[in-house]
Parts: sequence; C-alpha cells; structure tokens
Amino acid sequence: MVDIPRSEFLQLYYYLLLTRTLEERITALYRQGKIVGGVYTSYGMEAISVGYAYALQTDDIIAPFHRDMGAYLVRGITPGEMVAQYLGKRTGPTKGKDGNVHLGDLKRGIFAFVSHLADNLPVATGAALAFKIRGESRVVATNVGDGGTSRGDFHEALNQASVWKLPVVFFCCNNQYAYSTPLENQMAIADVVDRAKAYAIPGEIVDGNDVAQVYVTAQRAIQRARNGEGPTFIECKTMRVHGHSEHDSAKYVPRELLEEWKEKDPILKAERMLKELKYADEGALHLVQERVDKEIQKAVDFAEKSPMPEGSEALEGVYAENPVEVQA
Amino acid sequence: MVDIPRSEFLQLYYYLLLTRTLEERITALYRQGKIVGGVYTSYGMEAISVGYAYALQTDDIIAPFHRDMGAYLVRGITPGEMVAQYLGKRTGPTKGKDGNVHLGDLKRGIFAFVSHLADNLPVATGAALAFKIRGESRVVATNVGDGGTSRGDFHEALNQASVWKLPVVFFCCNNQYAYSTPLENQMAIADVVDRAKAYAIPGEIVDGNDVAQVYVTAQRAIQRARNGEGPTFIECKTMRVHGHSEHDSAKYVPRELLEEWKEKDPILKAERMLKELKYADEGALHLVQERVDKEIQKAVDFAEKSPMPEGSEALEGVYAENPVEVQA
Amino acid sequence: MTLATTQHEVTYLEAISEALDEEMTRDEQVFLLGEDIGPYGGAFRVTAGFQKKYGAWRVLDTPLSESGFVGAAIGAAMMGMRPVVEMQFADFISCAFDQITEMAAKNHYRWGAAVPLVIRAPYGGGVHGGPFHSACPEAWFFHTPGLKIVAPSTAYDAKGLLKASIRDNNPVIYLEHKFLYRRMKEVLPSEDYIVPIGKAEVKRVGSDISLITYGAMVPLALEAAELLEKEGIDLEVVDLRTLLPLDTEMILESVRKTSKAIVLHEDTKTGGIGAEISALLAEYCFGSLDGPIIRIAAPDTPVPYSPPLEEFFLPKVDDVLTAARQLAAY
Amino acid sequence: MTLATTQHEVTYLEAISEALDEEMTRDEQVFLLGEDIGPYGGAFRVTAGFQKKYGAWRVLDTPLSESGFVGAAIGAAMMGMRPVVEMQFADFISCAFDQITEMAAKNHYRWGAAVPLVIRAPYGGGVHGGPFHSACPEAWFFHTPGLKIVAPSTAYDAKGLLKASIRDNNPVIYLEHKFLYRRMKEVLPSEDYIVPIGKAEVKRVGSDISLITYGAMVPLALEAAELLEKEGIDLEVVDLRTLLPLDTEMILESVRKTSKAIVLHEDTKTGGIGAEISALLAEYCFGSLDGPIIRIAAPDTPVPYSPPLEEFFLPKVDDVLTAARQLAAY
Ligand SMILES: Cc1ncc(C[n+]2csc(CCOP(=O)(O)OP(=O)(O)O)c2C)c(N)n1
Ligand SMILES: Cc1ncc(C[n+]2csc(CCOP(=O)(O)OP(=O)(O)O)c2C)c(N)n1
Ligand SMILES: [Mg+2]
Ligand SMILES: [Mg+2]
Repeated sequence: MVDIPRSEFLQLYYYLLLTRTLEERITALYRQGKIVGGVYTSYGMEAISVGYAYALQTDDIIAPFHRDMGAYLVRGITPGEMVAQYLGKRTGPTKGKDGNVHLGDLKRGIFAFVSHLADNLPVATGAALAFKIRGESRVVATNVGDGGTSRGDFHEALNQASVWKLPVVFFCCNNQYAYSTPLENQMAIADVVDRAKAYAIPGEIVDGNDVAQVYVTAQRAIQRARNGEGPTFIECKTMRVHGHSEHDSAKYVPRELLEEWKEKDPILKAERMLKELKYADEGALHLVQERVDKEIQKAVDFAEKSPMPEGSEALEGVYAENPVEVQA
Repeated sequence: MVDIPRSEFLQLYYYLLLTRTLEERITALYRQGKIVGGVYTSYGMEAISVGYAYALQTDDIIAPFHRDMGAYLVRGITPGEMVAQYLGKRTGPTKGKDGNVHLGDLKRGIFAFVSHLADNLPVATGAALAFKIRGESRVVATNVGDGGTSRGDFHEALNQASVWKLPVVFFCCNNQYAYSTPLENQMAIADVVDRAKAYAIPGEIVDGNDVAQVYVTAQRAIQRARNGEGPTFIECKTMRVHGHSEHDSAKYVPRELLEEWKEKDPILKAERMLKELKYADEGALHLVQERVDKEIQKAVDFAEKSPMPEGSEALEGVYAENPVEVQA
Repeated sequence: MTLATTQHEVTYLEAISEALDEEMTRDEQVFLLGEDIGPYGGAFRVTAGFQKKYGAWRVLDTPLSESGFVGAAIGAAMMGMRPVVEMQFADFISCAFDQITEMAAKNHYRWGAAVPLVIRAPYGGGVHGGPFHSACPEAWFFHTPGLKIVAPSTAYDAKGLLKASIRDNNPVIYLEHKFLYRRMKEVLPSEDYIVPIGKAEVKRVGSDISLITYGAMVPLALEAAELLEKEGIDLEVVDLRTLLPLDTEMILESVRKTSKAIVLHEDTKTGGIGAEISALLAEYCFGSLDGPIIRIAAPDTPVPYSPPLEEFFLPKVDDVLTAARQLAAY
Repeated sequence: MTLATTQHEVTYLEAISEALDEEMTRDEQVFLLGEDIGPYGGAFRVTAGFQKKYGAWRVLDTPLSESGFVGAAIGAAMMGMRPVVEMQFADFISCAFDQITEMAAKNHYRWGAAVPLVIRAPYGGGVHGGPFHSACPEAWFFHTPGLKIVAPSTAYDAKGLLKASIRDNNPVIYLEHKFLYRRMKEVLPSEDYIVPIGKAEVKRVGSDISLITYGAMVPLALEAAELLEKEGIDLEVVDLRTLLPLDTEMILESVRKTSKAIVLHEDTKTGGIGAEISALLAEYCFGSLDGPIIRIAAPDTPVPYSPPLEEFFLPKVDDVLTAARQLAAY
C-alpha cells in the first residue's frame, strides 16, 4: 500500500471522477451531434494524467498529449472552459480557434497540444532548458503515447534532454494501441521503457491504472529533475478500453483483452484502495460523485449558454503584438 | 588473428590504399583550387567503408554517408568517375549536377547520399522492404556518423527495420566527433551501440580501424539479414584524425587524442597484419601502392580532360520520363 | 484485372479505392503503406478489405513515423516497386517534409534514379477539423521542382488521376479532398482509363470570365456560375486537376478568350498557387486582359475549428459572385 | 551595452555578429543554440568568441537534431526567453519544418502564446554549394501564416533587421545570404538601431521601371540599373527586406509611379515569392500597368553544383537588361 495522505488521495479520486464524468458528458454531447470535431477520451487511462499532473507544483509546466484530460483539470482548466472548448465557443481557452484538447494556458502552466504526435516533446525540453539557463527550480512534465514514441521528435527530444540534463519528466501512456495498431506492429520491444536506454535516461514501469503508484513515482522523478539530476522516463502500462475516438468501434482489439482491462479500471481501483485504507466509505465516495455531477452540469450549462465566436474573429491573433519601439 | 583468405585480404588492402590515395589526391586538387565545393574525407576511417562494402554481394545495395569513399570504390565507381565528380565534370556520375560524394548508381547498387544526415537510413530500409516483399535474398548496408544518429530519421528507420525484420545492416562510423561536437555533447551514452537497444536490434562494437574485423563482422550480420533474421547495428569505433573538412584545422580536438589515433591508422594496421600472416612482404605491398598510384594518375588525367557540362544542361532531368501510354 | 463489368455509380472515395485495387491487381509492384491501412482499412476506409485480398506486406501498417515510411517508400520505389503512401491526414505530411523535398524530389535530377512514388494526402477543410486536420499543403510542394501534384474534383478524375499517378515514374502528391469523399458521385466507365497528369479541363464553357480553380472549389465555382448565368454573366470554369506541372496552355487559352480572370482556391492566399496563375497571366496574357486578375482564397490564418470561424475562413459562392460582377463591369 | 564607440566598416557577416552580441548584452533572455556555434564559433564563424563571453548555456551547442533544437527553442521562447537558432545551412531547415509550421507558426493564433524565436538561415547560391547547400527556402515559409521572414541585402539592414527580429514577439525566419557575407561592407552607425520588420526600401530611385527584389539580387539589380542608365532607362530598385509581411504599400506605390514592373529573385520561379508580387500588382495596380509584369528567377530545378550549371541557373545582370529593354519598348 502506498503512503499518500488521506486528503491527497481524496483529491486524486476527485480528479479521476471529474475527468471520467466530464469526458462521458462530452461523449454524450458528441452523440447528440453538438460537437462537430472528433472526441478522443482518456477513458480507463485517467490515473496517468491525474497522477503526474498532481505531483507538480504551481509554476511547473505540462506539455500534455491527446489523452490528458485529467492533467488539464488538475492544472486548473475548469470543466466549463473545457466543454466550451469542445463546443467551439468563444469562452473556451482557444476562443473557438482550435478544438477538443488542443488548448493551453501559460498562466496555468499548460502548453497546448498539437495533433502532430511527439511534437510536444522537444518543446517540453525547451521549457526545461529555459529553467536550466535561468537557474529556476521548475520542472516540466510531458506525456506521449506508445505510438508517438516512434516519431523522430521523440528521439531528438529525449536525446537532448539527457545530454543537457534537463529538468523534464517523460511519461508514456502505453495503452497498447495506436489507433488500430497494436504495440507489436509499433515496436519490436515489449516495454516502451527500453527506449530510454538509448539516452541513458533512467526508466521506470508503473501500473498506469493505479493512481497512487503513478503519483508517487512521478513525485520521485519530479524531485530528481528539480534537484538537477536530469530526466526520467516513466512508462505507464494501461489499455485503451474504448475506441481510438468515439466513432471507432475498435473491433480490431481482442475482446478478452478488453474484458481483462475493464476490471482493472483506475477508478474502481482507487475506490478499493480508499476503502482499504479507510480513507473513505461508500457514502463518502458517493458524495464526491455528487459534487462532480453538479460541477459538470454547471459546466455544460455555462458552455451551452456561451456565445459562438463571430466569423470575423477568424482573422484575429495570427501574430503577437509588439511593443511600439520594435514596430519602428 | 582473423581468418581471411590471402586474396581477399590483399584486395581489402588494395581498396584501403586506393581510397586513401584517391582522397589525398582530391585534397591536393582542392588545395590547388580545382575543386570548388567542400572536401570531406574518410582519412583514417577507410577500413569501415571498405570492410562493409566488401562483405556484400553484387546485387546488394548500399546507402552510404559522406565518409564512404571506400564503399563507392568497392562497388565499382572508378577513380576517374570520382575525380570527375569532384571537378563537376560531365563524366561524373551526376554529370555535374551534384558534387563530392553525392553520387549514386542503381546499376552498381549505390543510393546517392543527400547532405541531410540520416535521411539515407529510412531509404535504406525501403530497399530492404522491397526485397522482403518480393522474397529476394538481397541485403542493404548503410552507414551513419555518430552525429547522424541523433536525428529523428535514425530512430524511425531503425524502428521500422526491426518491426518489419528487414534485411538491412546499419553501420555507424563513430569517429567521436560531429564537426566540432564531441560525442559527449551529442549523446549521454558512451557507446553508440546502446541506441540499438531501443529497437531490440542486436548490436556489436568493432575496431573500426581493423579492416579484417569490420569485414568479418559485416559478413556475419549480412548473412543474418540474408537469412531473414533481421537487422544488425554495428558500431565501428574510430577517430576523425583530420578536420571535419579540408578547410577545418580541428583545433578543438585534443592533440593527444590525435596522436593516439594516428598510430592506429587502418592502413598501417592492415600492413602489419598482412606481414604477420605472411600474406605479403614490404615489396608486395609496394607493388600495390604502385598499381594504385598509376590508377589514380589515370583517373586524374581522365577527369581533367573531361568536358564540363554545358550550362543549359542545368535544365535537364528534373523529371523521369514516362512511357507513352502514361502520358495519355 | 478486377474491373467491374457494368457501369456503376461510385463516390469520389470509392473511385480512389477502385483505382488502388485495380492497379494492385494490374501490377505486382504496387503496394500500399501507411498508418492503420491494414486490418482497419484506413482512417477513411479507403483500403477496407485490401489487406485480406493482397496480404500484409502489400498493405502494410506502419509505425507512427511519417518520415520513416515515406523514406521507406522512396527506397522501395528505387528498387522498382510502386509504393502508394497514405497520410492519415494531409496535415501530417509536414513530418515527412524533408524526405519528400530533399530525397524524393531531387533524386532524378541529381543522379537519374527515378522515384515512382505516390503520396495520398486527404486534405482540405469544411469538415470542422481545425488547425491540424484541414490543411491544404499544396503550395509547399508546388515550389519543389521534381514533384508532381494532382488534385481531382470529381470521382472520374479521382480514379483516373490516381491511376496515372501510380504509373508515373515521378513522386506524385495526390491530394484527395475530404469534403468531396462522399459528396461527389458519378457513373464511371467500366474500362480502364487514366486522366493524364498535366492536363486541366474546362468543366464549364463560358465566354465572359475565366475562373481557374481546383479541388473542392470546383463544385462551388459551378454553383456560382449557374447563379451568374441568370445575371447574364457567362463564367468559364477551368479545373486545373494537376497543380504541378500546371497546364499553362489551357489557362492562357481560356483567359485569352474571355479576357478576364478570377483565380480561386481554398488554400490561404499569400504565396498560394493562385499567385502563380495570376503571375503567368500578368506576364503572358497581359495584352488580352480587360480587367484586374482577382484572387479569391482563404485569409492568411491557420484553419480555425469553430463552425462560424471556419465558415468565415473558407471561400464562398458569394465571393465568386462579387468578383464576377466587379469584373463584368470592366 | 557593448556598442562600438566610433563609426566602423563592417561586413554583412560582422554586422550579424554585432547584432547578436549587442542583443545578448542588452537582454539576458537572448540565447543562441545550434550546431557547432560554441567553441567552434559556427560554420561561418558568426559566433566566434561568443561562448567565452556568454557561457556555454547561452551559446549552446546542440546535438545534430534540427527538429529537436527548434522545438526546444519554441519551448524556451514560450517561457520568455528569446532564442536565436542557427541553422548550419538554410537547407537543413527542412528537418525542422514540422516544428516551425505546426508548432511555432500556429501557436499564437490557437491559444495566444507568443513564440519570440529567430531562426538564422544561411541561404542562397553562387558559392558552388550544390543541391544541398544553396537553398532559398523562403517560399515554403512565405505560405505559412504566423511566421515572419526577413532577408537583408546590406550590412546595415542585416544588423538592424536581426535586432528587430530578436525583439519581435513572433517567430522570424532570418535569411542571411552566404554570397553577401564578405562581399557587402559598410560603415554602420555606432548607436543602437533597428530596421523595422515589414518595411521595404527603395535602394535606387527611378522613373521608368520598378524592379522589385531582395537578398543577393539587390546588388545585381543595382549593377543592371547603372548599365541601363546609359541606355536611358531609369530603373527603380525596391529592396523588400522583409518578405513576410510584404510591404505591399511600397510595392504598389512604386509601380503606380513607373507603371512597369520586373520582379526578380534568386529562388526558383514557380510558386516563388515573385508570383505573389505579380499577383498583387495584377490585382491592385492593373489600371496603372503599361506592360506585362516580367518575372526573372531561377529555373525550376534543384541548384546544380558544377560552375557552368550554377552560373546558367542563377539570374544574371543580362536577364534584367533584356527584361528592362523589353518593357521600355511598351
Ligand atoms: C504525426 C502524426 N501522425 C499521425 C497522427 C494521427 N493519429 C492521431 S492519434 C494516432 C494514434 C496515436 O497512438 P498513441 O501515440 O499510442 O496514442 P493513443 O491514441 O493510443 O493514446 C494517430 C496515428 C497524428 N496525430 N500525428
Ligand atoms: C541534418 C543535417 N544537419 C547538419 C548538417 C551539417 N553537417 C554536415 S557533416 C556534420 C557533422 C556530422 O557528424 P557525424 O554524423 O558524426 O559524421 P562525421 O562527419 O563525423 O563522419 C554536420 C553537422 C547536415 N549535413 N545535415
Ligand atoms: Mg497508444
Ligand atoms: Mg562523427
């Protein structure tokens, strides 16, 4: 049993539930045709995203990937902003310019994800480089899928992070599939963590469905980074129990595999642990769910009532403004 | 002592000497201002290039890098063509379109190198993929510098080679520098071969200045590939005892390192071995040098007498022609 | 050959599948590679069932490595294969940019090695894909000698141009417009045919103004032409079909006839292909021009996600009407 | 500030070094990264001595990973640093293409995060570099909203534009022409100055024909202008200096005055920046034009290596003379 104080564990549970409930609600909106783009959820993988983000401090930075709803919420993006983002509303963090989890906010230490997988990794190392140059004790955490690790940018990012001994922690959400592609068609190694050996980066494997384990391991690696000891690579084993997106039935995944992993659900697991630790009983857990439900309802109301952007706003913001003295 | 028949060892020696002498002559032409572009030699690294190329069969393919003069010569590019190439003559394999070792010839199984380092690696795997799809027992050998292994294309190429179990052998000419950048600023691992672990590709380290060792190791890996057992990565340890190019004095390299490696010169080493094996005495070796000198002189004469291309030839060959039925 | 024996109506998307299927049957060297094209049949299901039919090595799922698998396709092409790469979305072609521009495009010029390679790129907006699933990447490659680029607007052209691309000995960027996938339908010939690379087509003959366009803007232009007809303005609609090499002859011929030109594309304006067409006209057609050359294109921004923004961003029928009326007044 | 106290003659290359040096002293957030820029001082010695002065972390040698270190620069820029990346040669920018076009260029539009980043790219031909060391990469980025591109032709502009680029809150591609490095020299002001991004400059006032160009073609155009003067043709030479955003106003103003235009660039023709300029003129200057808009550019091929080929490939003074005479006859 891991050693996490009650209040922290309950907060982790709250975020797990908030993430699950929010994404389920977004999926429902999608099925109602209210969301025009795609919906890719972190269903069954919430513990990774919540666990690592919760281990960071306020002025740290995350460079998340497309199944990181938990991290956004932990960093302070409100469910209302998030639903607005999915609905393309002006009140979303991108004001409708971008969709779904393609959002960021420097004030809350979040780099916006771009679709191109693994592009976020070199950028994450760049923030860490800034901290190193300026002698700040801040840390960057970033996340990548098993599939994303095949991209060249993964290689270049991990290599420079190690050569420069940067304060960055690489999380890998290994959910065994990249869209329809199973791990064995993605790489010839059984554990993604073996990739880290090419850079002399210490690697760890954790149960990605165990929020406590993710959290504690993340804490350790983040501390290492903060101490100036360089990057760590943490492979979080999990499974994508839903389709790649909500329009994918994922028939290509063996049914037994799905069944096996449904039992390992991170929320069920957290609930079991909370009870075993006597941190919460059924009633207490239920109260958290009620609180979450209310929040999500408020969020949806907020987002649905929010205005769409005006068409002409499409023209705004291509360039950042410059102080007058630079303009000439 | 390795077990290489006399005739083969003597041929390896011939190619080592041919490479060295040709590049020295090209450098001399460069100093005379006859070569307008840069000159990057394989001085002190000839054993790698000669050794792996010599281990291949006629219908195999090489995808060399910029210090692979030996491989071009072993594959049958004549010294005359090569000098013509450097001089930008029409008789060079690129007809003046490209310079120095940027040349190829499909008939002789050579893919032309492009400057962008490591770009040749995915392309090498593609030839191997063609062989695999068509069930041919041909093999591809490719070469990359220590610096080149930091590029994303290195990662993507090795990964797919391993996932698809392709008949390709990756050689790495680790000469401890990439231009002015020493290995420790390039990667945090001491042996480049550790990169191969990320792909479950078997790796080997060889003395890159020992042509016999390179050759024998290459033979084994090539046979493995031909047997359908997949790729191998072979790190050849050597040292760039000259500057990055002939206009670089390489003051950034510690003098002791240079001294140390000058003694390990691959040609001196081959000569010592030939004598120890009683394959050749001083006189016999001298005869090889004479033969080589004559060839190179002929080559330079040929190239110098060759015509430059006409300016308007610049417009030719951007597109491959199509059979009439495709043109419509 | 697996040619259908009777005439049949197919969508633009089905036309692409048919072309691939027929070419794979016709020529053993043709093979497909890309992400999720195997058992899954591709993000847009273009290759559904192909792996069953042709096996895992000719319909090859790749790791998530655009540069790697485009590079592999180049290598295989040099060995005589005819690889057809699928980009899951055209947007991701930026990851393979270096292999395309430095390796594939320059190979034949430098040392005579042909690279018969097709890169299929599902492109374009109007499907609420946002900044990373709506790209029109053509202008980047338009400025890269050694490449060819095609961009069909109908099912007929989609099939014929894909076949021509596969049979071409050069690297071809094949732009298939996502918005047209299921919206364009027509009856195709049952015999084998190609649409030649390098040939534009007048999709509507007109006498007053030439509108030069391609891709998803072709149906939009035709719609505009019908409305303009009622106003007495007779629009000629030239569908480029091939973007590189441009069919300069047909473009000039049309404008010499009408003496007025509108250039329309969905891609953003500055440095788009429309600029080249304007420039060609301004140099080689100057004497025939009776009015300014008007360009209609998306504004210079990334493609926004939210529907009102994307609607604003994309060129509209109204833009064509306004431009045509303005030119008609000259 | 480490400003020189007296006026001094510096080369284009030295002007770049000075700008970097002064900006690094002025602003602690400015730092440099790239291959071999540290102890070695860079392939062209632009940063010789810098690492000694500013330390290894502000003059950072990178692994051989263009995408990686451009990505790192983007991340650092978002944290308030002002990174200046050196490409060893502009050609290798293709390896970082994805990070530049998808990450740096779209960031501010999507979520308001500024990316104050400069990428220095030694570019251009005339130095016998062949297909991979001579590139003019501007057109690719010209079609990428969110970027800025500058391309100075003089030492004065080189220094002033680099300072402006470093102080700009957007990603700027800074094109420094290798051919001009040691050929252009001039006395620079001793005080701090910038050349504003977005402003072209008339480098020679003329009344008969406007020639619009940039980079290494500026001295060539000025040479042609002197020769033409003897024939009684008075050429106005507009140096764009900034390619994105274009100084449309000055371009149009010049051509409205002269009523004739030549567009000249070293880069290959099809889809080059010249096309956009022609297109702008053909649309917004149509009424003032007294002749066709003539483009002069390199032919659509890779840059060849052998001297006679490269000479043939590059635009020449003669090309300008021919075009000017042709236009003068209108
Ligand atoms: C460079 C790039 N290529 C292709 C895609 C299309 N794509 C989106 S998600 C995905 C699978 C990602 O797999 P993985 O990295 O394992 O993340 P997961 O979705 O499994 O969490 C693909 C291929 C992309 N986004 N980026
Ligand atoms: C992608 C890319 N970036 C930069 C360069 C410029 N460059 C040419 S050779 C070289 C060093 C190469 O080092 P390495 O791979 O170790 O090969 P070596 O020259 O040491 O044999 C560099 C940086 C290049 N050719 N390609
Ligand atoms: Mg996955
Ligand atoms: Mg090296």
